[in-house]
Amino acid sequence: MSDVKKFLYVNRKAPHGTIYALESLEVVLIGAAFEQDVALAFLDDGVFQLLKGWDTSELGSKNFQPAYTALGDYDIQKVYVERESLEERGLSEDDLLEMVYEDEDDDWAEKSSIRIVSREELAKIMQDSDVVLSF
Amino acid sequence: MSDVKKFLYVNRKAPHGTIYALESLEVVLIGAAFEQDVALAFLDDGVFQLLKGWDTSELGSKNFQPAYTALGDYDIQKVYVERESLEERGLSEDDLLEMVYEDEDDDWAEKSSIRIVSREELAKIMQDSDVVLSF
Amino acid sequence: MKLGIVVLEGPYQHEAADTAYNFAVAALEKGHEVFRVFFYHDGVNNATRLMVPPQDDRHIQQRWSELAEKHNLDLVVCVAAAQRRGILDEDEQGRHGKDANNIAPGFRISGLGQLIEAGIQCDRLVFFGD
Amino acid sequence: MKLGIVVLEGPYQHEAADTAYNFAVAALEKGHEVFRVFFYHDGVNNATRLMVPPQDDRHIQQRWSELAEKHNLDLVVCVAAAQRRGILDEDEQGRHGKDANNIAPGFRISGLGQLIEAGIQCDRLVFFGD
Amino acid sequence: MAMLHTVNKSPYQCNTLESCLNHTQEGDVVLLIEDGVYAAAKGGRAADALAAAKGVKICALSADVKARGLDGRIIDGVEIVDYAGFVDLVTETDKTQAWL
Amino acid sequence: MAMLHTVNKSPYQCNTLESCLNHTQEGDVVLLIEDGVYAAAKGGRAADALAAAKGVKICALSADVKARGLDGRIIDGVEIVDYAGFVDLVTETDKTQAWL
Repeated sequence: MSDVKKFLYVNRKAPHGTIYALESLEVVLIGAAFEQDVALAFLDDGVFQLLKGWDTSELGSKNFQPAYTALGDYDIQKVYVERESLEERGLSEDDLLEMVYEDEDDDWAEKSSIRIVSREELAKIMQDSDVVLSF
Repeated sequence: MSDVKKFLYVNRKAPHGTIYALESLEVVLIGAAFEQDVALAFLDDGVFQLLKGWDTSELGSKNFQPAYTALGDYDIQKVYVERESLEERGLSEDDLLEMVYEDEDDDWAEKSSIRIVSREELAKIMQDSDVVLSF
Repeated sequence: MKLGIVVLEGPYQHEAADTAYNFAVAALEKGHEVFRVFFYHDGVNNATRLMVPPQDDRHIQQRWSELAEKHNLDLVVCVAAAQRRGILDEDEQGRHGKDANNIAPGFRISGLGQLIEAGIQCDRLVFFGD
Repeated sequence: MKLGIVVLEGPYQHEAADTAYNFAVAALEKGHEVFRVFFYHDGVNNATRLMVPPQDDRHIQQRWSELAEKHNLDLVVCVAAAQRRGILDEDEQGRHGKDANNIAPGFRISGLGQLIEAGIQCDRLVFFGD
Repeated sequence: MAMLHTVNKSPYQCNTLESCLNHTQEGDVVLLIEDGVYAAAKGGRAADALAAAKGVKICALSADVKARGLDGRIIDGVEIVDYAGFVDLVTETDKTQAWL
Repeated sequence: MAMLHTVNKSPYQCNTLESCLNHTQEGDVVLLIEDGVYAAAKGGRAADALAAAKGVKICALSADVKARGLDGRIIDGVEIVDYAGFVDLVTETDKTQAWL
């Protein structure tokens, strides 16, 4: 077995209502330093974590949305978003944050990290991972 | 306004999964000493709080089911259970704990505290209360 | 009007702790009396003075303590819920032979009767939980 | 096998804290190695030595501490989550100028890297939360 | 005798809103707070159920709407209120029930 | 490459089990724990959905079944396992996913 494992962070909860989204993100940021194969999955209410335009000033809590867009700087390149979850909530890719990374194999071209996948594809991605971290 | 208020404890959560059921019951037991008009409502997964036959030994937590049956000793006489919630869960009154009180207006005859009510009736009971305590 | 507020969830973990606070501030700003804020279930964890949130985030305990001082609020922590979860004042520390306590200024530990009393005394009782 | 356990909810409030413990006991009884138990989110509240549950109920902190001593378990409390919620050891107390600490024997405070490391080192990582 | 109902769960994850709407009476007010505000997001499957609610006034808490990026995405007929408006709803109705 | 899925929410309150079953693969195991065990209670509306799940093995944790008074009330086809059995399921499958 190789030293590199496939880590999949599964996010199924809406942001703000509980700390799950924020503290999941904090693990991803720390985990990025460990040179593993990292992917993030957003499904069910987890897709709301990527809905752009947060303004938390009236709520009084910290707006941690910029940290999602910074994930590319941590070399996170695979952000899977389930299509069925988006559709059910009346959302499309245009409603989501821009998340990009620089592809070192393609002259550092800036590419989107977000990959809209079907439920079936996401189920396969879950199966293909080595460690599933659920938040 | 009279000094006696109608307190309604609304229980919508299953027992054990969270502490809501147990700590709700603790309020009811303390509150019984305050000579208010007290009623309990069980709906949605809250009806599972009254499903008889708990055995928490393998789980390792305290079995607080006996405290429900003791409510009659605290002069709690009105325990409303929503029929629709029972039916959806395949339950009937026979599946529930026996909860009784002694009716001082009827020669201390032992009577059941449990009143199965329809959703519509329960909505009215909620409206008729003065203070709704939600757990 | 006389309002009572009940907080059933802990700080940072659940937004209920924020909503309750923001509601209390708004009620006071509108000139209502907040008769009591009662902390129950994990709500008791709002009362620990040991929390050290990140500097760019809100300090949930401190803002309650400050609000209490400014408005002479009665912040009551349920003793039974607090014991289970390790929120103690000096009295409780002594009673249970513990070597430390952690309750923050402005909070006091008392019984569930304080919740019932709030229900009786207040014109409205508002719950915040999960 | 080498197992890692992650606890995301606090004691008494949520059954996840019980399930994780019972799972750990069963794994050890079956001869597996529990590489680490990582406490995150409100899970960090399992580590306070100040809790005083009713005498006829389980003592969630104590049974973790005893299990750790018996099996030389590594019980790690996430430092960032612990700071937010007021779980401190002596070092953290000093660093933040607090007047008390509350961590129980057998628990240690460390960073999120310990969770990632558990994911890398363990054959299985099992999450318990809400 | 109007009642204020607060709902703080996402209708996509939990049945709380549904249960609440099954127990409201004519003249009641339902205030969506925390993750409950997702129910009022345009285009979502839950918005239809909400629009079909008869005889009750539906409000959503602005702090939670904005925090979630739902500003400008709330369906017609849902009134956005701030915390001061939340307080007014509590005092203008006869009692409050939290659907936890 | 089988996966163990744990589900700890009541299907009457939350959609967790439904979402889990939408993402299982042939040969996977679903273990109902905590309030998740209510899904397997005889006569309940949720039991039908569970019985219809194809290609996956369904288990329920005995400690949670008993604590809730569901001993003897679990539908056929659901295997009751104790904590030791839970550990075996974890080690016999390739990985575990908690549906929180």
